[in-house]
Amino acid sequence: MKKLINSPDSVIADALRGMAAAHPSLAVDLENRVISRAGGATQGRVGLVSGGGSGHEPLHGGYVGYGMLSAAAPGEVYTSPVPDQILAATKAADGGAGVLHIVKNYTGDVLNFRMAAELADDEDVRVVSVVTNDDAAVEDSTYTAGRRGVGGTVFVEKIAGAAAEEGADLDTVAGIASHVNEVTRSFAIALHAGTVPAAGKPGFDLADDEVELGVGIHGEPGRERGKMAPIHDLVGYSLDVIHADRPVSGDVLVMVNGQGGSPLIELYGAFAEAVAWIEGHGGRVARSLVGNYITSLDQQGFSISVMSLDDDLLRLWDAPVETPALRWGR
Amino acid sequence: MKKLINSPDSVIADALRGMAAAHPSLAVDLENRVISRAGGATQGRVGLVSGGGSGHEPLHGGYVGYGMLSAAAPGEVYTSPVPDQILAATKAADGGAGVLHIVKNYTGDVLNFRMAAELADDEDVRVVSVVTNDDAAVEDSTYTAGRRGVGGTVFVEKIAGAAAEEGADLDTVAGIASHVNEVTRSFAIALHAGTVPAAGKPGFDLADDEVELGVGIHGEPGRERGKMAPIHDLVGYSLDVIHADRPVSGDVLVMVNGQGGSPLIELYGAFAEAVAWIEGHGGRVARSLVGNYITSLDQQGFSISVMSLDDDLLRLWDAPVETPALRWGR
Amino acid sequence: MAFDAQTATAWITAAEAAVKADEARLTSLDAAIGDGDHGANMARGLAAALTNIAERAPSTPGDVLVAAGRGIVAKTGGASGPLYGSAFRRAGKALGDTASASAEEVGAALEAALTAIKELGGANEGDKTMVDALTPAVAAFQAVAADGGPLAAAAAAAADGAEQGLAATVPMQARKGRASYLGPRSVGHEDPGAASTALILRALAEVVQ
Amino acid sequence: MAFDAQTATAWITAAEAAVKADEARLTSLDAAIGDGDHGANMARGLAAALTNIAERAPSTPGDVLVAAGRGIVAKTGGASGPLYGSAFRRAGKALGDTASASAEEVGAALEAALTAIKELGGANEGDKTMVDALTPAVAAFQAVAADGGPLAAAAAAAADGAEQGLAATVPMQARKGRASYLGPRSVGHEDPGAASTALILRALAEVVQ
Ligand SMILES: Nc1ncnc2c1ncn2[C@@H]1O[C@H](COP(=O)(O)OP(=O)(O)O)[C@@H](O)[C@H]1O
Ligand SMILES: Nc1ncnc2c1ncn2[C@@H]1O[C@H](COP(=O)(O)OP(=O)(O)O)[C@@H](O)[C@H]1O
Ligand SMILES: [Mg+2]
Ligand SMILES: [Mg+2]
Ligand SMILES: [Mg+2]
Ligand SMILES: [Mg+2]
Repeated sequence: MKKLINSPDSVIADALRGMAAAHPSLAVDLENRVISRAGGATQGRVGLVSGGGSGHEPLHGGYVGYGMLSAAAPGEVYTSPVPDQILAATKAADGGAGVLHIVKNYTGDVLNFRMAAELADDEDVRVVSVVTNDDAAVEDSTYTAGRRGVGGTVFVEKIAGAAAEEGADLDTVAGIASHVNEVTRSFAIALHAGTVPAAGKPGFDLADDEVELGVGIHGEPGRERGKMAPIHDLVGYSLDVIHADRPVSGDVLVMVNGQGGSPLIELYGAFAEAVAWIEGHGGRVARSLVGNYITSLDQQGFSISVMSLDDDLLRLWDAPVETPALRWGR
Repeated sequence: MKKLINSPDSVIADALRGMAAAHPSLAVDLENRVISRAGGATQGRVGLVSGGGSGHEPLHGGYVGYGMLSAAAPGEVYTSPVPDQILAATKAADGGAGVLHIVKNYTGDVLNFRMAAELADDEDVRVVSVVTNDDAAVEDSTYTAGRRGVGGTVFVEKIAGAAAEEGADLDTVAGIASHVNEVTRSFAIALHAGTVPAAGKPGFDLADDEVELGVGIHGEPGRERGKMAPIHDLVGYSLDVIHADRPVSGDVLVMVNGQGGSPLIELYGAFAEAVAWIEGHGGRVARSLVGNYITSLDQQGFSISVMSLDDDLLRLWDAPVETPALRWGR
Repeated sequence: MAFDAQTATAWITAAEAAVKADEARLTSLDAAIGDGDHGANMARGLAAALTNIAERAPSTPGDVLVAAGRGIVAKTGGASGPLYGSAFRRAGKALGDTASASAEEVGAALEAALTAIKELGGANEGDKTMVDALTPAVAAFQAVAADGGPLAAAAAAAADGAEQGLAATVPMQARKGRASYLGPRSVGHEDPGAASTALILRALAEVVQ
Repeated sequence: MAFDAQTATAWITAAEAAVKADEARLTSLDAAIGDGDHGANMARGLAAALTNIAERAPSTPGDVLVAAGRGIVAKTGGASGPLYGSAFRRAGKALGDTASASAEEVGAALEAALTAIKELGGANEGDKTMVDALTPAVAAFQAVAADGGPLAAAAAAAADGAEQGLAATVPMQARKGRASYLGPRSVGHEDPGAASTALILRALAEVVQ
């Protein structure tokens, strides 16, 4: 394993120092591991907190700022943050109008956020949680821990953040967040697994002609192994899965996301295939993101997220946002 | 080689289709391979054209837009564009006040841009060229083709673009571009070479404990091979080289750039080390970029670029920019 | 041998050492069907348990386990942090303020731990989780203790039970935790949480031996 | 054999085929000390030369070479595009409007090509570039032609000269092009541009044989 790190133990602390130095708009609490807005919580506005394991950068810390998150709690690599840390983020986000927890559906995240919400309740901060679970690769049944929260989380954070900035109350913001999650589906394919620094080797091994279909964001193996194919086919496979689960039609927001080790030139090529597929099925790509938005360390591969747009969602998506990783309108 | 592509031959065409679909602010001429502003050239303003081999995304097409480039000419992977193509970009950029060619110092780029400038002259478009050569890894002597243009090119495009947008004339914009190049130095280290799709295998092979010191942006071997070391040491080595060439002092703009296959969490860690080094040497990091800004396909590694700031450069750096890859202030 | 504060502390100390020694194995079990962090999580969590015990210097075995549980919750993260943390905390609470617990009392505490994990995580036997190691361990422990057997024998039986429970997870298809995302591909591997449970119970058996 | 439009076209056709057949070798030479695209560049450039010749259907050997050069410049990119493009264009211009060039005229055309490359790229002999293959080739060609030797013999000598020039690039340290960035590490490898020059001149020798 070769990585641009000092040691596996120092990765998060070093990255947080770097984020603090790079972004004056952020307040980075190195001890509690909380990233919040430098200006503090906006009084009278609902605060948004998200968090989860590290290794998915720019998620979540890179989405802290005007129009998106109020604070983020980054855990160890691929490990959910701990309750006290989430509590500290929640307090940093609290502007008196309550706090929304945006939690990706993993047992560890759900449990730690639940504990943090109880602690917040003890301190009279009202918390509502929304659990994202947009991964169409996983069956949502009693035989699984449910679907994973993946790329759709970026949409939830952006759109709920815009609603909060507009002054919507906590239940409304939570309702919008849930709605975004419901109308979004994602699917991912990996070519080469990422390496957790502490583990020192890739999460799984693939032959030169193999891909991992339906992977999550933690270097975990997917539901099945497939044969390498042209990007036209890989994108088609992904959108077929998404479409079978929730029909892709009308105006959609599409993210073609890189897993961290795949270059932008390839992601643009993948996006071209996605647009062709969607138009071929009668849909229209009204808005898009192409790039590394929710990564898995240095994993090679891509994910596609598709969200159905309506006028409200479009307005909230287009609303100004000013964070390290997503910025427009100001 | 596994890549998210249809075939090595279609990489550029597919990526351009994707860019066209992803960015309504861009006009992408798929036939001539020119990326320009959807609104056309701004009349009465100096136009900025850059270009070079593909594989460095978001450079250059991702920097086309308000406050930065007017048009870009992407060549084949790691191969400079051809004269007719550069001419087409030049015409797309021409708002009647002349066009600046920003050319990275490679024999191929210099020769093809020179031919394009002659063609433009035939069509009465005034062109001035600035050649960037900020790579401190290469000796600038008659025994080399001179220094390579690398990360500093991003600074040149941003700052010269701001000057053009302010209404500066061609010679002034060219002067500012040259000045930015002169006060910028860069250095890069790679952990794993990128793979050119047509070549099918990495540009060089490194053992598990080796790094390539002083690499360029084309997967070419560096000046020497070194031992893998903590990021603290790799950053220190890089800044020592830069500092020996042009002292790092006062307020500086720093870019810690990823080569395409290294994740953001590592780049933030590298940036933290860079800030510590610079502050330890009495400098101050007044502005920064951390992320993938000038890449080498899926190569793993980083580069550091350091530019001396003065009030003018700071103002031009902070001026609004609205491109796919760099955006602030509007 | 009695289960007092010193023994309880020795247990957590031995568990920490055992997990640390086997960290790489736990991690590679987790890499196969999860996300490859279980070794690091457990090492961090049990180290925090020890720190918390050292800071609070609890005088009863119950308080030792509560301190361990709080330390684990506060530092582990992941699924195992809240699950093991609650388990130790509830086991500690179950011991009350006795200075020295009997085998039967320790058995009841282990049962409380199991209940905590099942309530919080919602897993049942057969879901391929730590529950599959802890359930037979608790049953074996209580069977020996109910017959009036000594703590050492009960703990040894529990450790054996946990190891058998661990082995039994191999053919299971996971229905909880990350491994469930793999569907049928989760079959054929030991569950990492069951493996750490087996280590922790073996540590108990060795300490009270 | 005379060097007419048909022979000139056959030369470019054979050069394209040779480069295509050896594309991987040229690329790996370039990967060692450059950026690994020389094979693709030459294949693309010479294919464009052929397309341009086919489109313009030139009737003199000079116009064939000019068309080839224009095609190369228009499609190759990189350092080799302008260099080879100018070389063929200047060689074509040097032939004037003769319908059939003598060995001596072809020798002068090759010399014009060499001059074009040196002017544009600024390289001299010993800088480890295509100049190191073309210089001895031109000299050998002209020596045979000056003695009244036939085109076939001159071209064969040129091809041999280019191959010797190529071999001579191995111990050189590059002072031009990308390979110069490697400093001393550029020593010990053939220069890719010299290798493609050798292929192109061998193609000429075979066509006029
Ligand atoms: N719902 C659950 N109930 C009981 N145990 C669970 C549950 N979910 C996961 N586990 C246990 O946690 C272990 C994984 O822990 P760990 O790797 O530390 O956390 P994470 O899965 O968050 O990375 C699994 O092997 C399993 O034994
Ligand atoms: N200044 C120069 N003069 C002559 N030949 C040169 C010069 N620079 C480069 N070359 C030749 O070009 C070859 C490389 O061509 P190619 O790989 O196609 O372009 P690039 O270097 O732009 O990738 C080198 O091997 C060398 O022979
Ligand atoms: Mg985890
Ligand atoms: Mg090239
Ligand atoms: Mg895990
Ligand atoms: Mg080359």
